[in-house]
Amino acid sequence: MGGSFLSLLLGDTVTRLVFFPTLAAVPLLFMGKAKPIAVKLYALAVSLVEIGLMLAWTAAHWDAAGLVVKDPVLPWLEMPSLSIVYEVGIDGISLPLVLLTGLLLPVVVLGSWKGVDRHWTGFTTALLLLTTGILGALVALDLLVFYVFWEVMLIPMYLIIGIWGGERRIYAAVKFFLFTMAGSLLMLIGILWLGWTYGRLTGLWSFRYQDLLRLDLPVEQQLWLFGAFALAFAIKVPMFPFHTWLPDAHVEAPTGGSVILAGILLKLGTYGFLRFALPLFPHAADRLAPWLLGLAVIGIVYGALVAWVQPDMKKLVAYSSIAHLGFVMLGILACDLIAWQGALIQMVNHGLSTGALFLLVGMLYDRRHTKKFEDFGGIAKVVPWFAFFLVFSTLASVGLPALNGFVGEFLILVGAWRAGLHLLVAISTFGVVLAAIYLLHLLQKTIWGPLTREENRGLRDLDVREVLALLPLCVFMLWIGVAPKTFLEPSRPALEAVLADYRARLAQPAPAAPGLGASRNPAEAGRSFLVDLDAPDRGVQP
Amino acid sequence: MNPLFAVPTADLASLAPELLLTAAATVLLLLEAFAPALRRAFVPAGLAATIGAAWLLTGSDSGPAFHGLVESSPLTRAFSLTVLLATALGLLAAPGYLRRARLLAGEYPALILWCAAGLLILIRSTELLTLFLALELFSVALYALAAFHRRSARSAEAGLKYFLMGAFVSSFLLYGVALLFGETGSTRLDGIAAALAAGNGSPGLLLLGSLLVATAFAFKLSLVPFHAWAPDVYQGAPSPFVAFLSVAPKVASAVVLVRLVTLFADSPIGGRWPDVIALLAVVSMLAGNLFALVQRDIKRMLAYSGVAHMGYLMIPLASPGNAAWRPVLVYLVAYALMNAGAFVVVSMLYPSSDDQHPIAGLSGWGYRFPALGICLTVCMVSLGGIPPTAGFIGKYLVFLHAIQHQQLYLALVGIAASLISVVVYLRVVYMLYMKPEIAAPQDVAPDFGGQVAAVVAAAGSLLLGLWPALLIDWAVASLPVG
Amino acid sequence: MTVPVSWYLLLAAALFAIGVIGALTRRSGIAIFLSIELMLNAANLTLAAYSRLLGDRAGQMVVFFALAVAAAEAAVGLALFINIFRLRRTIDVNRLNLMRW
Amino acid sequence: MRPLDLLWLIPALPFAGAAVNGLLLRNRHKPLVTAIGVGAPGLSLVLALAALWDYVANLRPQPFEQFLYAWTTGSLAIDVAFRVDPLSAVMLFVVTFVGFWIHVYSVGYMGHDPGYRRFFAYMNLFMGAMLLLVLGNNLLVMFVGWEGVGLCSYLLIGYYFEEAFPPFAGKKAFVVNRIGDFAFLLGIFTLFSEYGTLHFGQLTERILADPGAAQRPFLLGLSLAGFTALCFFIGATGKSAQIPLFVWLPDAMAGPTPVSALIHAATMVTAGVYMVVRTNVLYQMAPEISTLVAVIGAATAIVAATIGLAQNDIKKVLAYSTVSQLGYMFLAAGVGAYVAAIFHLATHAFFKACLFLGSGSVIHAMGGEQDMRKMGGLKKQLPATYRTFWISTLAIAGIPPLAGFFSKDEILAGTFAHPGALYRVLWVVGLLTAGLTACYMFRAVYLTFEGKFRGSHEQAHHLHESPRVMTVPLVVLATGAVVAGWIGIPKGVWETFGAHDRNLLHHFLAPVVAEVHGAGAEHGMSHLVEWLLMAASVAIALAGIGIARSQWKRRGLEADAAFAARTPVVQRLLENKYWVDEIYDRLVVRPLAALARGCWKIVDTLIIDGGLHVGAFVTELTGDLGRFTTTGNVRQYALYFLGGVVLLFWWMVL
Repeated sequence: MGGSFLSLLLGDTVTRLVFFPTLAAVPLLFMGKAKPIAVKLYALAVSLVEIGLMLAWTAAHWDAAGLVVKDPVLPWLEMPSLSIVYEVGIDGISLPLVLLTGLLLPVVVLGSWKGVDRHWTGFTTALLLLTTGILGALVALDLLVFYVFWEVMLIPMYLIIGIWGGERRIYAAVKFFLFTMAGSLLMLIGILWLGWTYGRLTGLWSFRYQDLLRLDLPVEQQLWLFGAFALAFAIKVPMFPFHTWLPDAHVEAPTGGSVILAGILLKLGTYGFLRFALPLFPHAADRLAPWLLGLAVIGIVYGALVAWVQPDMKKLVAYSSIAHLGFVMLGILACDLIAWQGALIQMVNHGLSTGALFLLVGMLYDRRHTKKFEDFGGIAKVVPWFAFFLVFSTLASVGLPALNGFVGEFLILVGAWRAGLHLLVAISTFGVVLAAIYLLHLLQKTIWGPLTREENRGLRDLDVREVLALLPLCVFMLWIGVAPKTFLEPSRPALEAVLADYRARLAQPAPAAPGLGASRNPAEAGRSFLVDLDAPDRGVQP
Repeated sequence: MNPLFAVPTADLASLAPELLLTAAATVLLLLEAFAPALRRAFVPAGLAATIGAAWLLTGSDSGPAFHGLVESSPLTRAFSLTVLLATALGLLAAPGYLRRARLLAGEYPALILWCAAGLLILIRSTELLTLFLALELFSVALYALAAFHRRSARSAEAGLKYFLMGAFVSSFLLYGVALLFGETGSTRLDGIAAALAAGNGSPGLLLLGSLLVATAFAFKLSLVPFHAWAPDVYQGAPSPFVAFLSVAPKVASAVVLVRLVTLFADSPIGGRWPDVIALLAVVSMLAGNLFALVQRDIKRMLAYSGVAHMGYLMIPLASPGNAAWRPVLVYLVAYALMNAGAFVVVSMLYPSSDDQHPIAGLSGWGYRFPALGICLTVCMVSLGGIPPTAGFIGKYLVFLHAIQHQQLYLALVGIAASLISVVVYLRVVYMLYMKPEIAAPQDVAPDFGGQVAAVVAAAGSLLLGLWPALLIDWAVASLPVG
Repeated sequence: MTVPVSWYLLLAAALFAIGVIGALTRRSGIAIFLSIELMLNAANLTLAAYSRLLGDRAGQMVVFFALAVAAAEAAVGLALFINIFRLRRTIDVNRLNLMRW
Repeated sequence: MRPLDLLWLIPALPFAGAAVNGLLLRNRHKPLVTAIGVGAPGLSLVLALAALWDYVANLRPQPFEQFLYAWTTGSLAIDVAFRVDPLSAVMLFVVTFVGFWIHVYSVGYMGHDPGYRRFFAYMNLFMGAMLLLVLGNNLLVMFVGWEGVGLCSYLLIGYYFEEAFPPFAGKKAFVVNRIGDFAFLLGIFTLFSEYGTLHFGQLTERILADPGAAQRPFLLGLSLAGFTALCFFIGATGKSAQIPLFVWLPDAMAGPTPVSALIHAATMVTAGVYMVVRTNVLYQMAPEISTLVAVIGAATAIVAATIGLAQNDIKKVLAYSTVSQLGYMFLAAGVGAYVAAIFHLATHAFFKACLFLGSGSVIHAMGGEQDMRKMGGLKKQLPATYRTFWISTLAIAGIPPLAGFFSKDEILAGTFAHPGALYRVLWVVGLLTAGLTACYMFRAVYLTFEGKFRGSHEQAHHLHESPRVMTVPLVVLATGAVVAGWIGIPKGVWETFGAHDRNLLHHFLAPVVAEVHGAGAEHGMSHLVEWLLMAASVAIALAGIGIARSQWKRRGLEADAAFAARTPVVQRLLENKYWVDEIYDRLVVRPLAALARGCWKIVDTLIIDGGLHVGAFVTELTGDLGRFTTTGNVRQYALYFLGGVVLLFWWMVL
């Protein structure tokens, strides 16, 4: 595998996007003694190169009919009767998140500039490895490879929270680790079971997404497997009642960590639902959707309410994430094209606006080393630009029209309403009201009103670096809000294909015993990774 | 001439690796006596002998020898290489420690080499007496090594406990041998298998005999409830030696256990064997990790974690058959790398005179000893079975095997246990990196050999995790198709 | 009229049991070791008896080896006892518990 | 190219102005700030006038549509596009015209404010959003503007953010509006999922194409049209401060006075009315909801009027009068007199804006004092303000031939004409309200301008007429308050004098309010009845004025005291605005907060995390107990071994 992998690494491939950060981390091993500033600049440069590579790649493979690009398939682990392949690709569903990851990377570096005060080499290494893990999980098309990347994310994040975090960082880090691990281990068993079933039917084990999609399983088996996957993803999202790791993780994590965590890590949960849990187990998903929808909506209201009464800015934003991702889950589970488009764009939106909010809180923390509301109030006078960005991001998060948040929520809710979930949509829409309550509460407590604390009188306003960190996010918030078409179109074909496939499979009843479904109509399915178009059929006969 | 001495040279040749090791050991011992000045060269010499043995192994050809007392096959060669890997690591890490403990003496490499020889024979032996002798050969050496730290009461105590338990158990083994021999009329495994198939002998006694023989090796694998010696011995014995002790004997004993269990399970009396193994596996996984969870001494912690790992190793055996070999081999290779690696690092980070090894003692040292910190972290991650490390590949194959044989519950218990174990191993990581540095190290000087050993182990764990094909292909090539 | 082999076997079993009980009950390490030796010899006796019963010398071969091994073990063991006694002035296993839990 | 093609510039200019003022310029560029801040809306006014002339001259009554770009495509295809039809034309004129003059006024009023630049940025932003709301050709663009003006309202109410109350009031306004928007959104969802479009024209067509579909049962026991109409109306109650969501508007007076004039009198608060008229097809298909609208409108009108009677803060009086007048508009919409609603909207924009600006000029003169009890006898010092204020008061009181008279009378007539006893009641209510309006407005006039000055000395010295830049807009708007009504002189009047109907507004708006099925407004009414109704409303207006004159002209405050003495309960009730705020606080806000705390402290901390910690503890405990099996005594270990062997053997032979 080595040689061909190397050629992949050097070529203009998805693989390069995924592993460039890791390669870039290698020199850091020898920069232990380097000055922090050097390391910071190096990190910044690397992140810029990465986003550059991504943009170049996207531009190269862009195609009006959406894009489905796959690297050549390499064997990762071949055994007699069992094969795991290294198979990665990007389609309209993963593209936005991949680009978001790229966008956030430099932002995180800039945002951590001051907040991370020691071991910059370590921080950069962790960050880069984390990025590889995230990207890998986003592009993996072999479930076991996906699992590997999924787990690879854990250790760097654990270190980032635990080393550069706040007071109770270790508790938070371990909690984060255990929650995620608990879910993902069950998912591993589920994956293995799937591969084995496929092997029983075809004589050749496989964990390839496109192979496993052909499995038609009895409902009860689907229920168990879907349960295993859904648990892993629900913890990651996180959905109520698996969310309690999130506030702790966010409050303790350094700014950069929070941005990555909220920006992308959580999205992997929702992405997992969209990419794996639903398409693989349609009947179970359909059966369990009501419960999950219930949890999603509870999450929306619950997160909003709890956010409202938090004494700590970061915790408020953390709980707001729970509410926002509740919307995403609502959209995904509504199984409606518009809702799915909304869910996808909302993943990005949340990454942008919540990322910006965490950055801003972090900037305040860098200055005053506190995140408590009681230490602020009325600082708009002192730091107008900070106030401007805070108001802007908050409004985006509130879902104000012409900013990004609205687009996502609107599409999700329209779609879900169209799908007939009237009551749930009504409740969720009320969640929008609550969002206004707690987010304006945030503004009220921090920047408006009389200047309560003397020590805030001397607060510095944002400097160029901080503005540079925030600006890209805000630009996209506005852009997405004003002209969402640009961002919705690329994903639509893929979503359409997956949805059509999902509905088609749901249409026919689940079999009594596991079997191989009819292969799909390539023209339709070719717009996502639903069938194997290019890779040679590796001798799989039922 | 007397046929009794008519030993075909081919047979002798097939023993070449073992002979080389024993010869080297003897020479070293003599040199110790007559040319102590050469001490510095002993360990390198031992290392050379190990490598030589490995080379001879790869060269040696398959087939039975000595009228089938021992056999040689790709399988035995694979496991033997694993043993030699552990041996090499144990030797590499030794000098620094011994120098600091002012124990630098020829006996150490000699004894290690003898152990290795014994283990190699054990792996290859297909006959009960040979089995017994090989067991005793390395056991006796192990007792001595465990107590090698002459001036340390704990080391002595470790040696004594190990000795008493070992002797106690080997007498059970011998009694088991006696029963099996008596009831089947043969001491050869194939002969026993034939007799069992034929249904000779009293089932009760056969069952007892087989149980006594098997448990002796379960004891060497320190499966619950035969585990209790492990933590004490690991804690007291010299760390670099533990790197060897915690791996090599387990590899060999695992091979024997797989052989025996497969044999018994196929026989008419063996109906219950899979359940027995499954029980041992479950109890070991859970108890091992639970007890490890509450340890404050890193060596005891690793001992209990070793118990748990042997539990995972037993999962494939719960459905015996040729298919079980692959997960066992892969798991053992991974285990050899990560566990030995962990102990190697420990042997460098704790002053030898000190008999306590508090995990908290490492706090903040990830920055003082970057290389060792990373190595230990990688080993911990690997022990936790988190990708992309060898440990994950091992667990993956084990669980796969369980699912393949409709033993989902074993896999589920396995992941439950892994969840507990994660806490155990993460504690070490956060001690290294997330706690402030409290104690400045005294009498702690990572030596070159040790660092090489650590890096090799860690890099190996990582490489095999990223590129499992290396390991798997090798395993597939060297194992009977299952 | 000769003594049936089963008697030897029973005797051996009894010896083995005695040895086990001794090993479990005695506090002095030496005593425990002696009990273990007893167990070994019980096993040896069983082997001898069986080889007699089966008319197969293999069993007796084993006995020879076992005895040799026992001797080797004894040597190492006694050395260990001496060492521990030097360090702790006792060989009472109840008190040899520096390491526990 | 024709003026209409520049339509997009009309909202774009203010947005640009806001961006430049807000982000690029600095406080020191004051002249430039002024130029942009006033210039942008001025330019839009010019463009708007041109566009309107173009439209009226060439296109009427066909709607003119301008497509800008596609917001989304696919199954949810929404364009960002503008639409000029008679309805939006009227709104366009009102917004740009009044808006521009208020901007001019602000140059003087905010002249010395440190946040001058920020103020104009916000104001321009508001203009842009409002124009978006008015011009949007589909519900989404409208909603964007809708929320946009809400945002500006939030920012401008909280303009004095360094004080404690204004930001709070802004928050309140935003949240209460959001509650309305929540329903508005549901309405939008429904229309989209049922008709697959949000475009006004297409919606109307598709609804009319199949009335049966629109009237089939949908949710909450309402028909599709009914449900949607209800949703939209709830949205309107939020934005237009109707019962039960009117509580935010009085607090909104915390903002600068021009803001109150522009946003909380002339334009934004009337958006609800605009929306209801815009979607009148639905209401025509849902009579029950129309009735609800009418009732709510009437109730709001009278409740607010009564409260206004007992307020001492001049802006509060105007605020409640606004609420009350909005109630009128909804009453009109509810009885199907959509034209009347828009008519009153337009006239009200003029005189209420004028009144607010007048009060602003008073406050300006009084050095920020808003309490009428500290004023009195100001007409000498502030003649221009006094006259304009007086005229507008007459207008709002409904004295012919001023603007208010015609619009209000048309509403009353429409209500009266509507079949059903309930509507007679509503008519009476409306009539009473008219009287009350006249009464409390003149109370305000008398307390402010008549009698002798009750303020402090420095205030007395400080008193002065406002500069030109402020008085000119007053005059302009006052003129509007006089003449605006003449575009809607009722048909009956013309016909009585043998002229043919010149009710311009009606003819102009006719295509927009095309009736679905004859729920005729002022039809089937003899001219006699019409005249009688006019007489009645004039009479009651005069009566109100009379009472006010008799009570407050001379006695001033004693009148209030006497009133309080006579009916203390009523007094307290009115002064405390029926304790609505308090009730909401007790019934909604506090329980919600309590629930939130419960979720956090009990569910999160106690149950979930607590459970996990217990689990972790138990696990640890098991290990901690288990480890003591390793006693360190080798004999025990041997025993374990033996035990293990025995147990396994026993289990195997079992």
